Order: sequence, then C-alpha cells, then structure tokens
Amino acid sequence: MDVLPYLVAVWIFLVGCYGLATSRNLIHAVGCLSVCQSATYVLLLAVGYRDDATAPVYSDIEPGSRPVVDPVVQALALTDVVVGATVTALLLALVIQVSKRHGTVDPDELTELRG
Amino acid sequence: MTPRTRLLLVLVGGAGIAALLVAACLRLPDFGGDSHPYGDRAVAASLARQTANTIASVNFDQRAFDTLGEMTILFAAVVGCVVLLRQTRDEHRARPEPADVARPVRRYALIVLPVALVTGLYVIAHGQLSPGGGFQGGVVAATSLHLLYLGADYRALERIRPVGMYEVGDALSASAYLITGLAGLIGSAAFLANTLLPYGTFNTLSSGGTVPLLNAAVGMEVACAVVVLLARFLDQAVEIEEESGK
Amino acid sequence: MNSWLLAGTVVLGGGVGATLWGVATGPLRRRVVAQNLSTALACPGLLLLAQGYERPSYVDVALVLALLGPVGTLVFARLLTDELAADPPRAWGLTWAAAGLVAAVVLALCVAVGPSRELVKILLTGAILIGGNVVASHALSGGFAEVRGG
Amino acid sequence: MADAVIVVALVLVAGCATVAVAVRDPARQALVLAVLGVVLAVLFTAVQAPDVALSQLAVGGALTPLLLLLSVRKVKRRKGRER
Repeated sequence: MDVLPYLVAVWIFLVGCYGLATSRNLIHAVGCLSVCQSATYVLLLAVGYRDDATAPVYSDIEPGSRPVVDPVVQALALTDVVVGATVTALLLALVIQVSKRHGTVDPDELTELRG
Repeated sequence: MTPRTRLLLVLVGGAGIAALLVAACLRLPDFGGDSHPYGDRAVAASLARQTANTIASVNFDQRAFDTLGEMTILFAAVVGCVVLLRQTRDEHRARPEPADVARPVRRYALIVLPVALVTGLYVIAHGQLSPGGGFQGGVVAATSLHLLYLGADYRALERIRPVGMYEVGDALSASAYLITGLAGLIGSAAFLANTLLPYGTFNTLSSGGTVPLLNAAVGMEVACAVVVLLARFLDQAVEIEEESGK
Repeated sequence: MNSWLLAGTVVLGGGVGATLWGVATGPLRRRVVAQNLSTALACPGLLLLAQGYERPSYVDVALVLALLGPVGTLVFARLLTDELAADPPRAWGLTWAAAGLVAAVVLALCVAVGPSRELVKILLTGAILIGGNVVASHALSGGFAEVRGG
Repeated sequence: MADAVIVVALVLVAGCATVAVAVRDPARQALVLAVLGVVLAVLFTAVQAPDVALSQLAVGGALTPLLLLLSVRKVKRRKGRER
C-alpha cells in the first residue's frame, strides 16, 4: 500500500506511451495522450495524501478539527485538468488539418507521403 | 524503420523508463505520510486570509501568478484552434438539415439546460467556499449550452451563441485578471498581491479579498474559451464542406 | 471504516467494475449502455462516500456527475446515430434496475441526513440522475432516429 | 481499512486506462475515455480532492468525448466523399 498509488501512476503513463507509439490513427493517439496526462494527476494527488485526513475545504467543518491533505498539489492538478483539455482540442484541430491536407490520419501513411 | 523494429525500440525504451520510474517510486515518501510542510503552510496562510477553500486560495492568491500562466496556455490553445479550424477559400458552408429529436429527449434538454447553467454559475460563485471554482464551473456552464445542439438542432444553438461575442468575452476576462493583478500594485508593491480588498468574514461569499474576483474572471474565460472551441469543432463537423473534387 | 464507506466501495467496485467490463468488449450497443450505466452507478457511490466521509460539500461532485453524465451519453447517442440505428440497444431492465438502486441509496441517505440543505441537494441529484439516465437510454434506443447529417 | 476505497478506485483506474489504450477504434475509445473520466473522479474523491474530481468530471464527462467524436465525424466525412 505504501507505493501502490505511485506504481499505478507509472503503469498508466507507460500504457499511454505504448498506445501512442503503436497507434495507427492520430485521433486514437490523442486519446492515448490524455491517458498519459491522467497519470500525472494520480501521481500528484498520491503525493499529497495523508492517512485519515479530509479535504482542506472549510465550508462544512471547523478549521483545525480534522487533519487535512495537501492543497498545493490539488491546486496544480485542478488547473491542469482543464488546461489539458484545451491542449487536447488544439491537437485534434491539428489532426483535422492533417486529414484535410493529406487525406489520411494514419501516421505510417503520412511518413510515406513525405518521402 | 519497419513497424517491427519500432515496436522493439519502444519496448526496450519503455522497459528502461519503467525500471527507472519504479526505482524512483520506491524511494518516494510513503503514501499517506504525515509530513506535508508546504500543505500545512498553505492551509495556515489561507485561513489567515479568511478563505474557506484552501485550494482556491492557493490558485488565486498564493500562486495567482502561476494561474496567470495556465490561463495564458488556455488562451493560446484557443487562438491556435481558431486559426487552424477557420474556413478556407476552397470550402463552403452547407446548411445543416433541421433535426427531428424524440420528444422526451428534447424536453429533457430544455429542462436540464437552465439547471446545468445555474449549477455552473453556483460552482463558480462558491469557488472560495466549497469545492469548485472558475475552472470547473466554467466548463459546466459552457457544456450546458450545448444541450441545445444535442436536444434540438444546430441552428437553435447558433441563435443563442454569437461566437464573436464569446471571443470578445474571452479576451476581456483574460484582461480582467491582468488588471486585477495590476491593481495589486496600488495597495502594495507586488503584482497580483491580495492586499487591495478587505478579507471579509470567514465562510461568506465576499470573503478572501481578490480571490472571488480572480475566480470569476477565470470562470468567464474558461466558459468563453470552451464555447469558442466547441463552436469551431461543430462548424467543421456539421457545416463546413470542401468544394467538390478534393 | 463505517458502513457508508463499505456500501460505497461495494457499489463502486462491483457496479462500476462491471460497466468497465461492458464498455471494453462486445458490440457498440453494449458499450454505450455500459457507459450510461457507469454514471448511474458511480453517482450513488459518490453520494455514499460523501456521507461516509461526513462531508456534505462532497455532494456537489455527485450533483455535477448527475447533470453531465447523461449529457455525455446524449453526445454518443447523437453522434453515433447511424451505427446505433442499425443495431439499437435494448436495456430497459438494466436501466430501471440502476434507477432503483439510485432511489434506494437516495432514500437511505435522506433518512440518515434529516431535513437540511444537504437533503435538498441529495434529492435533486437523485431526481436529475434518474431522469437523465432514462432519457439517455431512450435516446440510445432510437431517440435520434430521424436525425440526418445535422 | 479506510484505504479499501482508494485501492478499489486505483484498480479501476489502472484497468480503465489499459482498456482505453487497447481499444483501437477512436469512437469506441471515446466511450472508454468517458468512463475513465468518471472513474478518475471517484479516485480523486477517495483521496480527498473534490475540487479536482469536479474538474475531471466537467472535462471528462462530456467535453472530451464531444471533441473526439466531432473530429472522428469530420475525418470520416472526408473519407466518405473521396471514395
């Protein structure tokens, strides 16, 4: 249990990378990249966790009444989730452009076109 | 390079990275450990400034400059999408055919749209108190507008969504964040310093100094950005067609 | 570990685990139904966790899931219309079973919470979720049959 | 013992991520990614990060699938016309 969450984050990252490298469709590759991104969120939040603690949000509990987890990593992950989605959109826009210019979204066929 | 050698290369490289990452994981502090020096200080600082949601305080007060960077990435990504997905000279717009959606789905969309919009605004407005904030609420509010496309048809969505207005709104809210930051220079000598407004009463809507203002600016920016993004993608997928031939 | 957390773990592990299996294999009609059920099961799980951690503010997460989960299913129903029309899913039994589970969880939580602002939120979440899932299920099984190209 | 929720959520996330990569058709992958978003949100709630869970739900529940499917439709429409 001491390192399980970190190992899960490593697994997600590696699986996403494998998918990126072997993908035959650029849209699928963008999906794999978003899997890779989620590994970073798991790792960040795992680093900030504290046993038997609760969220540092004091709208419904008294300050100091319970131990709380680390808010800094949560703030990092939270902005990144939304910004990551817009970056995914940018990549998908690039894929649409590639499909318009070259008529294919298979990375292997694209390499042949250039040569 | 043949696919076979490439796969071999990926597997060898992946195994190397995996070994390094696992070795690093074993040396990390144990999961659930009790030592969080940054977290403890962030919580203390947030409570000193009467912000109930510590995460909002980290985002919009202690690390507000970092959030400005995130917002710039967001803005740049949207500008990039708008440029990439514009209508080129050899493309024309085809009128999408009106859709005939089953009545329960249409009714559901029309009932849930205002509820989701209000929930999105609630999540933004209570960002400094309960879980939520500009980033989350903005996406919820923007997504809710697209129920009109899902439940009715694309033309209904286009009527309530002048994209130009949302592009202006995006830029305005980004500048509002900057101006609030510059206003911090009046009270003290630091950009984005939270010293301008009184900190208010703990756990009320007007607590936290400039946190609610920056939160609202980010909420508006995210909402406008998502609407503009989806508008470009919908244009490409539904309306824009290339001239015959290519 | 209290009984609310235990119940939440069972719902999440069993229910969402089963939908994960459903979304991974089989024809498209099975996958979309599994995606719809994943929200219908994760949402009561989140409500149970909120009660187990004694944090009323966590209910907001379940509320947003209840609103946006069915919207996500509508996206698939709308944009995969052609494929679904050829082989429409029929899963009313599962849909109503999930709705029954949601109703049971919401009822149990209402009894435990008592009259408060949280109670209103939980009831709203349950109502939106059940309504949303039934409508999404309807949309999957031919609600967009007349849509062409739009 | 309170860790049971976290372990279950971690296993679900790992399984879902593996499936998301293994499913090769983009439209079906979008379905798995929608489920992955929900499962991640559950994990984030279990590690006491409701803010991040909200963020993940808002993005993963409807926005990412919509973007992916719209791209799939655009690319398919081009291919359909070329034939």
